[in-house]
Amino acid sequence: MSLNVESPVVSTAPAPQPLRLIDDTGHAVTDNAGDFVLPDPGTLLGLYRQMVVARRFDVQVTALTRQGRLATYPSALGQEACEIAAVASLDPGDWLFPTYRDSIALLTRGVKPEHILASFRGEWHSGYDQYEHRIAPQATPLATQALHAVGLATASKLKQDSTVALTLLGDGATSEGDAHEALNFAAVWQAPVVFVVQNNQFAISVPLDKQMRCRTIADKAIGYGMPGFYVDGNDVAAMYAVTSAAVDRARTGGGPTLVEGLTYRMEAHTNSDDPSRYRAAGDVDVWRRRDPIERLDTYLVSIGALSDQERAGIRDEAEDLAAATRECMMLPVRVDPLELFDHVYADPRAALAEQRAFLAAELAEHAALAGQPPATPSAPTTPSSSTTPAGAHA
Amino acid sequence: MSLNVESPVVSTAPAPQPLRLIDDTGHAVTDNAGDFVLPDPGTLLGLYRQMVVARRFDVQVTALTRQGRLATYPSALGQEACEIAAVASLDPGDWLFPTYRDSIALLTRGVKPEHILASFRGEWHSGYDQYEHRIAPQATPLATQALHAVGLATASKLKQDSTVALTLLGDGATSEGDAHEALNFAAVWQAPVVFVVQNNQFAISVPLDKQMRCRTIADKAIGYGMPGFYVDGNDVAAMYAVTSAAVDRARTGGGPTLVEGLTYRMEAHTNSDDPSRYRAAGDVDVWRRRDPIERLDTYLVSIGALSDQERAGIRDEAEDLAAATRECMMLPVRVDPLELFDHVYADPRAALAEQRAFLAAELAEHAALAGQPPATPSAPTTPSSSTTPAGAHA
Amino acid sequence: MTLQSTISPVVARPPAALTMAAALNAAIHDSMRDDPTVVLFGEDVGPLGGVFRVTDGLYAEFGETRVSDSPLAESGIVGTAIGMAIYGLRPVVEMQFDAFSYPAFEQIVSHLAKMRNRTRGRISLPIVIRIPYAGDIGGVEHHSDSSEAYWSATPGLTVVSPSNPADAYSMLREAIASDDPVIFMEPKSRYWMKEVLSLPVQTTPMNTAVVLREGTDVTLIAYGPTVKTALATAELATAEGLSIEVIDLRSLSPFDDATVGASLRKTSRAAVVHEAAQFGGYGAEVAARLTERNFFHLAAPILRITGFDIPYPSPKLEEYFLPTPDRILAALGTWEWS
Amino acid sequence: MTLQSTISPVVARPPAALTMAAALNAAIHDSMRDDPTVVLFGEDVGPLGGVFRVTDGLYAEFGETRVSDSPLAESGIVGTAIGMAIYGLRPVVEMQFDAFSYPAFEQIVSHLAKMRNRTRGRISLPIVIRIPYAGDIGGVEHHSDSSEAYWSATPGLTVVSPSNPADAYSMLREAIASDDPVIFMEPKSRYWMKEVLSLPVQTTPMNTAVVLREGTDVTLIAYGPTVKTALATAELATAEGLSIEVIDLRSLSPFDDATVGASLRKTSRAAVVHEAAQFGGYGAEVAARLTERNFFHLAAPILRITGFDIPYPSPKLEEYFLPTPDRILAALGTWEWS
Ligand SMILES: Cc1ncc(C[n+]2csc(CCOP(=O)(O)OP(=O)(O)O)c2C)c(N)n1
Ligand SMILES: Cc1ncc(C[n+]2csc(CCOP(=O)(O)OP(=O)(O)O)c2C)c(N)n1
Ligand SMILES: [Mg+2]
Ligand SMILES: [Mg+2]
Repeated sequence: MSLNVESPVVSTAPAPQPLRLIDDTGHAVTDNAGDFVLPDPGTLLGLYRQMVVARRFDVQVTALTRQGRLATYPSALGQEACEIAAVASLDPGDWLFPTYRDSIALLTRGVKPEHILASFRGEWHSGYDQYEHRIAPQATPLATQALHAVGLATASKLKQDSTVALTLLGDGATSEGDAHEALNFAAVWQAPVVFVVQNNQFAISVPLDKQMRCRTIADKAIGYGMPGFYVDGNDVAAMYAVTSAAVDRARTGGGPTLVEGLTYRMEAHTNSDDPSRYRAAGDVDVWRRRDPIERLDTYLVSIGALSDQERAGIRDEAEDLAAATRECMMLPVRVDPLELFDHVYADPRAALAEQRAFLAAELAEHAALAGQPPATPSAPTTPSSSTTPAGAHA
Repeated sequence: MSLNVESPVVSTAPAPQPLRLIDDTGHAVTDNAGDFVLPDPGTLLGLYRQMVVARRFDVQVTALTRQGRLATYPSALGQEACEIAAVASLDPGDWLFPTYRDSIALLTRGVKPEHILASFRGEWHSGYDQYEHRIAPQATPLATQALHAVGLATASKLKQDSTVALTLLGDGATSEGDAHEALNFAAVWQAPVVFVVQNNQFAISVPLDKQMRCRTIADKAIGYGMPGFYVDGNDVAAMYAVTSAAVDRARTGGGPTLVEGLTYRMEAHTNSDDPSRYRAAGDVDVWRRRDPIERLDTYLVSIGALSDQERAGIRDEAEDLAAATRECMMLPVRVDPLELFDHVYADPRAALAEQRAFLAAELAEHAALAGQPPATPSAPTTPSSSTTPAGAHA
Repeated sequence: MTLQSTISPVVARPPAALTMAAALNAAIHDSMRDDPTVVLFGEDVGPLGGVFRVTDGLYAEFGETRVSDSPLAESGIVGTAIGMAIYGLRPVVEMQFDAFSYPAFEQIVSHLAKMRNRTRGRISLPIVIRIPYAGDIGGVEHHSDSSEAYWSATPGLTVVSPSNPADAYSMLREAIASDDPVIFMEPKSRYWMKEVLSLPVQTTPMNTAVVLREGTDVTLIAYGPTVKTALATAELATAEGLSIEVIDLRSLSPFDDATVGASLRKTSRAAVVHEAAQFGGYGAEVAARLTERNFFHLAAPILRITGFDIPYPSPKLEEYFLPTPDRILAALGTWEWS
Repeated sequence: MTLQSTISPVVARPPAALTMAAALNAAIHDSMRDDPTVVLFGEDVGPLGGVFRVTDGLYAEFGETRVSDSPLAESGIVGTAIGMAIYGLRPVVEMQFDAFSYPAFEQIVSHLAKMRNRTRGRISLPIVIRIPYAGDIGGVEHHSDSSEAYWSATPGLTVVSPSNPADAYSMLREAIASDDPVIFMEPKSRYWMKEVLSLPVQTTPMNTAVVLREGTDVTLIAYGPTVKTALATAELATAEGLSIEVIDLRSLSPFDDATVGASLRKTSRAAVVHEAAQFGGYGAEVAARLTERNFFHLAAPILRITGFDIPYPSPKLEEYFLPTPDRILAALGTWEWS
């Protein structure tokens, strides 16, 4: 008797086709769209604009990193459809839980370039106001942020708020225990949370088939009792349709959803990576032909929703942003060494005050030795008070 | 548009019926047996004997624990079909990775009562020879042992051996990150390992519906790309048929399998638990009528494979074992305090030798004060040498 | 049910003999009553009331919205608590036993401890992680660990441990009210210790050490489960004409240099007692910092009387492992007394 | 491919300038060549050769059976390594950065460290966990942690850290050959340090400390990344007429009391230098035990010159955090010198 016959899943079964609304060549398709429908042209044009701007930003920052202006930068080149669709499906009061890779999602949500890049430039770990933007710090320890998203969503539910949380994850991160715990907690608590896995097919150098053996990441949803969608992650129309529906579902009490966007990491993992060691240039070319921006451009042109003039306007906007980004990355980094001690505890500690005084004295002495005026006396920043953080109850 | 329509799984769908071969009333059934067939009567009689003996042991140990002879004992009363089927499907060279709950699995694999109970009696953490029996220490940190099983199975595969590993897990343990990582590693590495989840519907006080939301634990297999089976865990015939097939499949290069046995924890979690706080006595009664031993007894009698005399013989055997267990649990515990230092490192440490000498002196002094002869001078046990452990290459 | 405020007037309860477990229970209860943002979850903390019954009755009183059994996953518990705290709740979570906090290690060290720092003070995580710790209750393996060295070596965490019911109540209330994440270490062997208390009781602030018994010859520093041992030692020592001052640290991080240093400068000799292994244990920090700051007041090296440098042993062997008054007195006897 | 022995004759390679990364690579290579039970796996250790290229070329040479990229899960990596070791393999695994070892904490503390003890010596776990640690490479958050205090406080683990290419080779070979689990801490900032070596090289045993530079006034104790700092300090100090003896601990657990104690008794003053935060850091154990054992030889308290008690900072701030020769000399200057 063969177990394969009996088994509910044959691991070698081919994966289904990913859900899509616009194909690689820029044509609207319905062959694998479920009952999702194309967003209206205005929405698509908005997504197009955001993708173009985001890509320009991403390319600019990669270039600046190569020039040594940033310590590191994980590019999302090629993944714009996933990033922008995820953000676009959120209301302003919703929360985003991104990773290191998702800088363009932050940009799209309105975070200023210099605040996004503060961390990659080495100024501070997270450089934006998390409550103002309702964006958690970009997470590096993989999959950990998914649990935070579930917790926040659960708190929103307990308070009977309508806030939804959306978290971005990589394909590799789904192997971590925390990804499993997050999906399971979300399902059991029916938390208003959406998991968007950007399956860019690599975890640094490790390809997907060394990461998992199921057909799609979306299949994993079955094991948690939640809906899972396998989507063409380079089709922003499909990604947007699915993530928006998932966000709505979460908001209206329907619980969590897992969305997989099948995409590709066009750049190296970060500037310090060398992809030639683990993948052929030809593979990248295949995916270049599936470019998310190109195909939407073709489609929008074909329905008359994008003129050359509009495109030029968008490109100008993107160039302006790139120029502004360049400019602020050329400014010298300013850090205050004494700030090191300011945000460790809410409740001030004598030992830290001592250490702060020690460093202040050392700095003063160095300045004196160097014949410089002593550093501006910097009063200890008042530790954040115990009032509830603004926006916590949004 | 409703996500539920699109979703590959509707979380509220009823669970399928568990796979079974003998029903609650002791009748052979084929309505939900897949293409599994009843094991032959001789095999079933053997399983019957082992279940009866194991239960008698379990009841005896629970009684001894109530009398204070053991520090704790997690009973497997009601779960004999899962425990015995799992062990019976293994070859002597295979490895078992059990939990604290699986003492009767150890018993069935030939471990002596006093060696099983050494840990629960407080003598030493694990009281049997792991290499002799090919049984890892009973694991308490939940789901951790599943990874060990996957690693051992992978090593067997790398060495082109035929050794299979089988690990037992509880339903609650499946929520831990380690359970996820173990299933995923096993699938990716196609390790010859079998996961047997004893779904006894409780994790201490927490019922299954607060643990997960998918229909069955077996469904989780889909997310790993491995076969999963949902089995009546009180039907030893079905459990044995499925786990044996899974072990064969693993041995012949077919990779891992997840088997869920639906059963019930008839006793408290351990002697220090009070189940009246979280479940109704009536619930237990429902499951008493699904008793795994009763139903097999009925079936074996119905096919003429079990006579009153045979049954009596088996019961005598069980009583003998219970008596022997009682006896050795009445013997005083003997520990050697200086052994504390013997098994911490293979490479002896000066600091531990000092601490050992300190304790030896303290013991001698106490003995002198108490007017007793000094404790037998006990030479430091030679640390295990660096030779490969016996059985490691089985 | 929503998280509406249901503040009831604080009425002092009549004096009653309370166990530490009951005092902890009352502290959670009163915090939940007074602050609707306090929520409680973890393994078996709901209808069962926790394996040590510390959360007994809270599920019945506050309901599913505020008290819930979570799925069985410690990283999940701490990780979701972090998300809840970002949204303005004050979660109190339980790790069932010390060793079962280890799966949550990454969430605790990389996020809980660092979130305020990472976000330049923007995000506070007012979370309490209750951890029943240490041994001496005949627990089988993995049930008697002392993990305080891991937490106290982690900047960003506050680590405290009460040794008696009054402190248990007062310190847990303070921990829940704190805007910093607090690792609240409950000495299992003291859960059943009784004290007559009239709640609510407020003892000295959570971050201060307390001199429990005055003495002139030696400062004996203990916390959690070993406070009882230290007091017994002091009692025994009087027969030998040795006057021991006993300090209950209460707070492991921060360390109360002022109180402990003052005692040490008075006695000029000190020893620290804990259950955990010695090598790299919390006592190393106590000895190192006290020596740094008070070297010229010391008549003898600071001693550490601790568990051996081995894994916590099985029940029948723990008596040989744990520091006893005899062992402490013997250690003090190794000093040269002039 | 099976795990057949393919032992090739050991030929000394001609002297060459080797980085520490290359020396580590050679050590793994030679161990794998000589012992067919050695296997290597982890995140990106295969075709990529690891993010620091420490495993470069090993996949090509030994193939998929012995070198493999694992799924991305650290608990899974350590947990499966344990299973493999039970079956007789000697796994060498990598945690990509220090902070990413934390998900494996439970497997390391509850199993790896305790398995021999739990099984009364029956099961050995000859596993090496390689952890690139510490900072000073401009890494963003979570990439510069120093976790040695956690591991060295855990009985059952051996914890070592080389500071130079020769030790890196010799100690890693010894670690792989050891029947005890070894946490092998590789100072990231030293990966590119070069030394002319002719491999195979065998330095003093892994569990011993080494006096790298003799001196008479002060014993400066360092390990891993701070050895360089200590040597630079000693160099600078000569100008001030101060003679510093520098000790490279090499082994954090066990601690070489004999070598360090002898130096301290000679100089009567000591300081320990590490990157990790001070409170509860490894230096506390160094200071506490040396003081306990050598109190009456000490002219001054043992000092700790370490990172501040804060999370490791961002790249542009790390220069203010890390102990420098200046800071060390300033600290030594706070002693009263008679
Ligand atoms: C817990 C943890 N382990 C390891 C790493 C190191 N690391 C950083 S990114 C990465 C690969 C992640 O791959 P994936 O999740 O697919 O995301 P992608 O980078 O492709 O967006 C690894 C291994 C980490 N950040 N956290
Ligand atoms: C990592 C970890 N967390 C918590 C515990 C405490 N604990 C022991 S048994 C148990 C319930 C386990 O339930 P399940 O996995 O269903 O197994 P069962 O006891 O029902 O056989 C818990 C929470 C533990 N042993 N390990
Ligand atoms: Mg990826
Ligand atoms: Mg269970």
